[in-house]
Amino acid sequence: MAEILLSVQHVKQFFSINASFTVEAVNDVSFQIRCGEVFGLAGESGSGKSTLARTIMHMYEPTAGAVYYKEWQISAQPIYHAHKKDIQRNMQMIFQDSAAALNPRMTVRELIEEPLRIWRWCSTCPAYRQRVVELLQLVGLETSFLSQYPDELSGGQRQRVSIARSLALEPSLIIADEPVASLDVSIQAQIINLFQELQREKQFAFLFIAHDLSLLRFISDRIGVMYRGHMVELA
Amino acid sequence: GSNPQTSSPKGVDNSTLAFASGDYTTINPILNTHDELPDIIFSGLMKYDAKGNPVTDLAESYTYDANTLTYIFKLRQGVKWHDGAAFHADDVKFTLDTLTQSKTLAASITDNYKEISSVTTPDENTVVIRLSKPNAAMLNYLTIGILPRHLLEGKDIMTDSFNQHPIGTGRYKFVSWEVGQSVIVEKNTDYYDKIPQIDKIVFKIVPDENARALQMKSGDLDIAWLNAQNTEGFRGDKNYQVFDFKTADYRAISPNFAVPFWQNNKELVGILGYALDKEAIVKSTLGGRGVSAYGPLQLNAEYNNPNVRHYDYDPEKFRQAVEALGWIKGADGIYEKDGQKLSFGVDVRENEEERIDIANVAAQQFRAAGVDMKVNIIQKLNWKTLESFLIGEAAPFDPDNGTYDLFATGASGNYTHYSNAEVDKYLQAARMDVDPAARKDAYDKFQEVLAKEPAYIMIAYLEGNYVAVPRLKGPSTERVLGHHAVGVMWNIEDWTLGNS
Amino acid sequence: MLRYIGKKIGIFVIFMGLLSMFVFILARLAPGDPLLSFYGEGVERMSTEEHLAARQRLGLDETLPVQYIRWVDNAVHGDFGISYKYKQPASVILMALLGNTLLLGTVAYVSVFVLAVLLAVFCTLYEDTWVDRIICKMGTIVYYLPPFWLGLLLILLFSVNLHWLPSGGAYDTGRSNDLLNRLQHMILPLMVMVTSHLWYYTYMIRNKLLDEVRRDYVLLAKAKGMSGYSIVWHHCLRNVAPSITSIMAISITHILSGTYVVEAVFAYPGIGALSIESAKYHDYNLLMLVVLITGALVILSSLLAQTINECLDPRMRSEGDSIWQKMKTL
Amino acid sequence: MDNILELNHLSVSFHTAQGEVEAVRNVSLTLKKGEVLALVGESGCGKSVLCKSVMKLLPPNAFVKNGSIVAAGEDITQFSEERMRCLRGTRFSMVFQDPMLSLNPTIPIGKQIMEMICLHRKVGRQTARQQALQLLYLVGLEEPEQRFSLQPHYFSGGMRQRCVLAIALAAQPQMLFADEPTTALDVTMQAQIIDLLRDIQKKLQLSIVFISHDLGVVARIANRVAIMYAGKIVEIGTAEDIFYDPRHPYTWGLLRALPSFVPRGGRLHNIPGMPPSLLHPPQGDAFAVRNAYAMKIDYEKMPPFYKISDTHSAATWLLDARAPYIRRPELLHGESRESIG
Amino acid sequence: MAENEDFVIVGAAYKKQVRPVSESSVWRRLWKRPLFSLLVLGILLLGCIMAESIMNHHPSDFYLANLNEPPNTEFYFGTDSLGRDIFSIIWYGGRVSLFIGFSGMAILTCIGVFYGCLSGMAPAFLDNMMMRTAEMLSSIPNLLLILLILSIAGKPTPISIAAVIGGTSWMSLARIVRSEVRQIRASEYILVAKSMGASFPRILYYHLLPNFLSAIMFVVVSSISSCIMLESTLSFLGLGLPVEVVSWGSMLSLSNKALLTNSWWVILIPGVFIVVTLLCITNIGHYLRGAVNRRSSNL
Ligand SMILES: Nc1ncnc2c1ncn2[C@@H]1O[C@H](COP(=O)(O)OP(=O)(O)OP(=O)(O)O)[C@@H](O)[C@H]1O
Ligand SMILES: Nc1ncnc2c1ncn2[C@@H]1O[C@H](COP(=O)(O)OP(=O)(O)OP(=O)(O)O)[C@@H](O)[C@H]1O
Ligand SMILES: [Mg+2]
Ligand SMILES: [Mg+2]
Repeated sequence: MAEILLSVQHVKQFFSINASFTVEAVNDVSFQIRCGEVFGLAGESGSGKSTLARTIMHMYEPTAGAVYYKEWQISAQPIYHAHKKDIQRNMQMIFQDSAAALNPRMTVRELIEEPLRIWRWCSTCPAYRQRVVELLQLVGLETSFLSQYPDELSGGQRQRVSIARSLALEPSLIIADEPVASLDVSIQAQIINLFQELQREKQFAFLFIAHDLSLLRFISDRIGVMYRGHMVELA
Repeated sequence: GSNPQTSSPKGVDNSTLAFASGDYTTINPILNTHDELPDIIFSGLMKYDAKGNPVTDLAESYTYDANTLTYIFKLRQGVKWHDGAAFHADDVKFTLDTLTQSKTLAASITDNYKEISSVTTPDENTVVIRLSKPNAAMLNYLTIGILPRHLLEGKDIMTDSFNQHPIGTGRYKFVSWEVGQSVIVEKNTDYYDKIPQIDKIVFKIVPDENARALQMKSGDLDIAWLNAQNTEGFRGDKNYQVFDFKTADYRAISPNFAVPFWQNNKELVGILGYALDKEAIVKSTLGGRGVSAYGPLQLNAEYNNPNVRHYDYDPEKFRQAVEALGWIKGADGIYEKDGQKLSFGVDVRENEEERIDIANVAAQQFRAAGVDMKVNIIQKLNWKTLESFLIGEAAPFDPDNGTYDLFATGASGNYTHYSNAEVDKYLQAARMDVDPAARKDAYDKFQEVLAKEPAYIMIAYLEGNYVAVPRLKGPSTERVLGHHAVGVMWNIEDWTLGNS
Repeated sequence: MLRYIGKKIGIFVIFMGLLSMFVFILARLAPGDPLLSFYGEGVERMSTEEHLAARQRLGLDETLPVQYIRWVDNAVHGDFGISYKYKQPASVILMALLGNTLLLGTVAYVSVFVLAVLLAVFCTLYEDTWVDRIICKMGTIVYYLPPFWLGLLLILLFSVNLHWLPSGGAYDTGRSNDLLNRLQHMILPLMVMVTSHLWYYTYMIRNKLLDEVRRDYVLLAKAKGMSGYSIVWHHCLRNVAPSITSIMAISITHILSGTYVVEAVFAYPGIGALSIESAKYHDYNLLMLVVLITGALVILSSLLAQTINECLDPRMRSEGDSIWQKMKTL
Repeated sequence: MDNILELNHLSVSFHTAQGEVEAVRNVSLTLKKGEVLALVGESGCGKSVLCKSVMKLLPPNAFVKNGSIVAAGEDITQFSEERMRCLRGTRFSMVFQDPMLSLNPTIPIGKQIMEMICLHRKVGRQTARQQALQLLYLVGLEEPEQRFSLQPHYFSGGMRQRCVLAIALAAQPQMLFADEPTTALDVTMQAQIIDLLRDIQKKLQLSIVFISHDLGVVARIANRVAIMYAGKIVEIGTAEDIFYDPRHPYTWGLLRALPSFVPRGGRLHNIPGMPPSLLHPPQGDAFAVRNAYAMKIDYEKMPPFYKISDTHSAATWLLDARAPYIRRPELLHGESRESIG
Repeated sequence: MAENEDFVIVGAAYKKQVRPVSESSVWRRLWKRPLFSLLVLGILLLGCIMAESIMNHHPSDFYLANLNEPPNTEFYFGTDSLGRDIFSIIWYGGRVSLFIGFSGMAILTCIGVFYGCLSGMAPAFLDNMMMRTAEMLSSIPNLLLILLILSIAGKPTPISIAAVIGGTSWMSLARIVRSEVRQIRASEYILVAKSMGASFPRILYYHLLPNFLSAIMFVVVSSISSCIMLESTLSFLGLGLPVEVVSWGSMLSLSNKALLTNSWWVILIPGVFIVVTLLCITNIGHYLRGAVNRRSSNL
């Protein structure tokens, strides 16, 4: 059995709307993801899937419980900061709404280049371009898209750009939050196929969130189902 | 006029006069020294006649004993304050005591009264004023408005609310004050002398000059003091009349003799006058409404001595004179001597636009002549460091007022540290001597000496241009006005307003 | 509820404290002699001792903290000191003029925003047509006209040539309680104030509205059969109301400080000129009072705006806008 | 004359900075009373534009380039905005794509419904309120009285979608455009909404144009199905025709792409490539570049409609007599269809 | 035969399908650019920069022999009542005014944007404090604050005036920026950037700035005008630049004086120059703002 990459232990995430009302978005959820494994997370709308993903990504501080990446408890502020670089490089997220997750004022090239630039991946400008072209080819887009803005792309193309960006740093864990929910069937099929190929090729661990069980069954090694903040089924 | 509703005899509507005024903070004759309102609300022991000579007012008569330096004033009987209280000798004593003894009072005029050693009131209608030193201008200074003792005794004269609700004995009574908007006075029907004919005067507060001109045009004002440029628009218009008053208000560059440059170059002061085309300055900055100046008493009808050196514009003469002093034109066109440039700064206060213009034009003319004068716009004067100042002074009445305190060594207004033994001598003599002929002689001499070694680089006398509606009759340009053309209302009792 | 009010009052008090401290220090850092405005030119003739004594009398000889604490102590007891220039209690001076300014300011403020909203709605309805384009161009040009100049021009036109309106003052003498008369005097100043602010706010509101009509709910409203006018009026305007109220809250000083020009040109007695003079001539007490008044106005209006916004849009209540963003992904 | 809507050769374009976007190209269809027509197609193929152009809700840069729209016998192509306003809501209303965004966030739900009622029927506030409540019952919102005066953000997506539906039904329209009413919702919610629509359609004898890109959803509700691709209708027929006897390769692709069709671990069938941009739609059949069965002519000439039966026709050269016979790829079997339907 | 060839199955991506594109759109895009405004502004700027070679008189000299002359061949724009050549002042003064306008704008934009972004991205508590501070500063009437600071700063120069004006007028911009940032900061692309480890300056520059630029464009552009106007108000108050430094602001106060004297050239010309310049800048700003694609209205 491969080593455990991500471990979520009794995570709770509550939002207090006002004094009398608290949303228990995630309530005592535990699961683990091994290296190279695809973990599917299903659940109806509002069951806390996105919140869980964001908590893992350290966008929210968990109300209780802990998230471990490798052996580090990344839900704790100091530990997260100590290993910030490693985590930021190795965990990437793909959002549900690709239009919202891509800055509308940046070209495809800039978008994909951004993580590379932040991490000084290459030393020369042409090298960056080279890498971007590589990534575009990987997700099946032509180089002619390089100078286009997200508005000018279709939903499927945008989602591919998101994927290319998340792959740029060759992460070990990708969290995809409903990456195909807003796409139509034929494009959805393309993207899922793409995910599968890439996952086989690069062997990254994959937390795949969707509300369509048939889709999850198709793609994942293990599936968790969430209901009102709880993890109710783990198969 | 804005209130045509009151009815009056045919052809005459003496109801209300709208007068354009600057803003007031207080109305108190000893705090506001050049303002219109205190003049008409209060009256003094003496007042000025048309020529600017003091004549009796609240005093019925007076005598002066030169040996004991004592004035004895007999007061008018039956004079009443506007609030109905009777006017007494006590009020006079109170006022003069305030001027000489008050600890809190900080008024610019207190120096004029420092020769008063005591004021006594043997009875209700007599005031005895004893001087420690002779002062020929004392009668002038006694034109100061008398304050009511019964309202002010024991109060802080600087901050008492009396200053906003003045009670005087003058021709007009204070009625109301709408802060920032207007002050209204009405005629004092109990006045002891000629009762004015205009019932009510509204002092409309319009500080902005252009706004004032426009309000005049729109008919919201009956009479207003305007600057020369704006006055042009009213000349020749049959709907308006223009009164061109002479004023004793002059502008000059006053070197500060405490700074090294002027200490070393006293001789330059006079010569620099040759480099200034004063006519051109008058024409441009004052719109031609003014005359070029040569001395501080130039507009004094009696004491002026026109036969002094004038330093009129003459660039050639300037060149000769300045080169005679050893100055040589440098490469930049500015004179130099011993490595020092002929260069000085002139300070102008920021809110005085016409002075700024004058300074700028003068600076340009100087530069053309080879003198570098830098214009500094400042907020606050600092006489310790400034090199020269674009000064404005006025000596409308007694020649002592406006000469002694400016030019006598160490006098209270002598900020420029001018010092000339001869000037001191003649000024002192003129001050002590009550005899007009002797005084005239002393002032003539003073003017000659001053012209030889001038304290100021004289530039110009201003005109006071009042624009009024034609139905206003009575303002007389006979009187020479003071600073900021104050004093038009000197004969307010003769003014009448026709129907609009 | 009590806690809510208490919190707001707390904010208010702290705010005023900091504001007064800031201005107090700033005013006293500025070089210049406050005595000059009290004693006039006479100060220049004072000897050093006299000068010192005079300073002592006005309480200017002590260290800054002591002065400030004394000022606060007096102010809390309702005594704001005397104005050096007017030599009367600063509050008296201010009160005499505050009414005029408030009247003019309020009317200007209300008309600026009423007109701005109307114009903005109009422009939104006719977006990109020639009417809209003309209004935009005109609005911009008028907005850029220098107010001094415009004011004098208006007097020239309406008072001098047409004799329709009085050229200055807040009211005809002695008719301070005649509202009609006051209004008549206010028309020209109002025109200057409105023109010099109108377009700025119109444009901001217009932009907000233009963004708003691009929302999808507008389409639904239209599909209901509503007319464009009533959609903008009943739906969009309501949704941009929070932005408008916050703009209104900050614009108070903006519009108030615009009164200075108007006061100068129209000889309108108000606190604009007063505040400038007090700063120029170091009339500390008056300055403090003016600043406190405007400060109080601003903070009160901004608290009010906040409350209104919370009523208009319950999403605002907890931590501003973020929750809505979260909810969208629901 | 029970054709409630007739589109004749309708073409709609947009003026944009880049040029003309031909969003709807030469579309003809009819809708009968009480019929549910599903419009299926990929994102951006012009489904929404088609509906909006009938309701004249298109932005100002859109224009009807060609063709006519006839609603209940009236040609409304040239109708003025005022006349359209009376038709909207009563003759046809619309449920928009995104229930989260199409409700005004600051106005209580109840008021938004009442607005519609008051606009089209002369009734008092009280009656309007009563009717609005009834509508909320109708669409199956629980506890409508309590929720009547709540703003939309207190509602979940499904509840909001119900409210939008209530608004659309408020003025008793003859025809309803439902623009992907379920896309943004999860599966359970989706099922609920579709059942609801079906119920209401039966109850009120509505004609519905139902838009979706999900054939599974369509199968549950539609009487007739029209498949759109790149602004054109490529195949139209009854639900049976489309699901059991599809003729257009694009329809095949769509049907095969469903995940439930493929065993786990396999590869999803997909249609390679991307739909073309409508900015400069290609010459010939727009689907050609993605079509494994494309013929040379597909790249040059637009295929005409071939009638297969009275109800069924498709636009592909494969139906031409000259075309080689193509064996239709293996599609959903009866039982798989059950699993989605 | 040919027909049958057409019906040969060639499969997907046999060749690219294209349709000839007409080239007219390029023209149209060019046409939408504010060419005219650019041209006029360019001329104005060039004139101001090269003031020395354009002026035919010294801007601060008094030509006492030519008082109040209407435009003529010697004085192209006439002279004022002190004999100053308006033509020279326009160019020379434009330099000062535009300098003050632009650098004031730059300063206030920098402060406002940075402060607003910082506050917008900060946690609620800090954000609240920062906004209250800005509110406090903005509750002091602008002119008053400028006056106080200028008198502390000492003798005014164009630079110090620009700095003081810019340094005291950024508050409302900061507020707008902050509320924009508050909206943007919850968007997912910011979250993505953050989770990728982007630094604050990077987020500010690449993600925040371009996205609220259009929202603040008008405020920024109109701040140029308010800086110029403020300078002129300061001149009017006598607290402006030293007299030998002429600016459009001081020209405006000249035109106030000339209103009653029928010297239309003194009244009109400076005003026209200011308004035209600002209009050009606004047009260009508007274009920059509009260049970002906006959806069309739903109305
Ligand atoms: N920042 C927040 N503040 C308050 N409540 C929140 C916040 N984020 C999420 N919630 C609440 O938490 C619950 C779970 O939301 P979440 O977005 O995780 O659901 P989800 O499973 O991702 O749903 P979907 O399938 O629609 O994406 C919801 O009820 C939501 O209202
Ligand atoms: N306002 C507009 N301006 C320009 N082009 C537009 C506009 N609205 C839509 N389009 C174009 O029209 C085409 C059809 O859009 P439409 O919204 O009808 O697609 P759709 O089939 O509804 O897709 P989806 O499933 O994503 O809703 C798209 O290519 C789109 O780019
Ligand atoms: Mg989610
Ligand atoms: Mg759509």
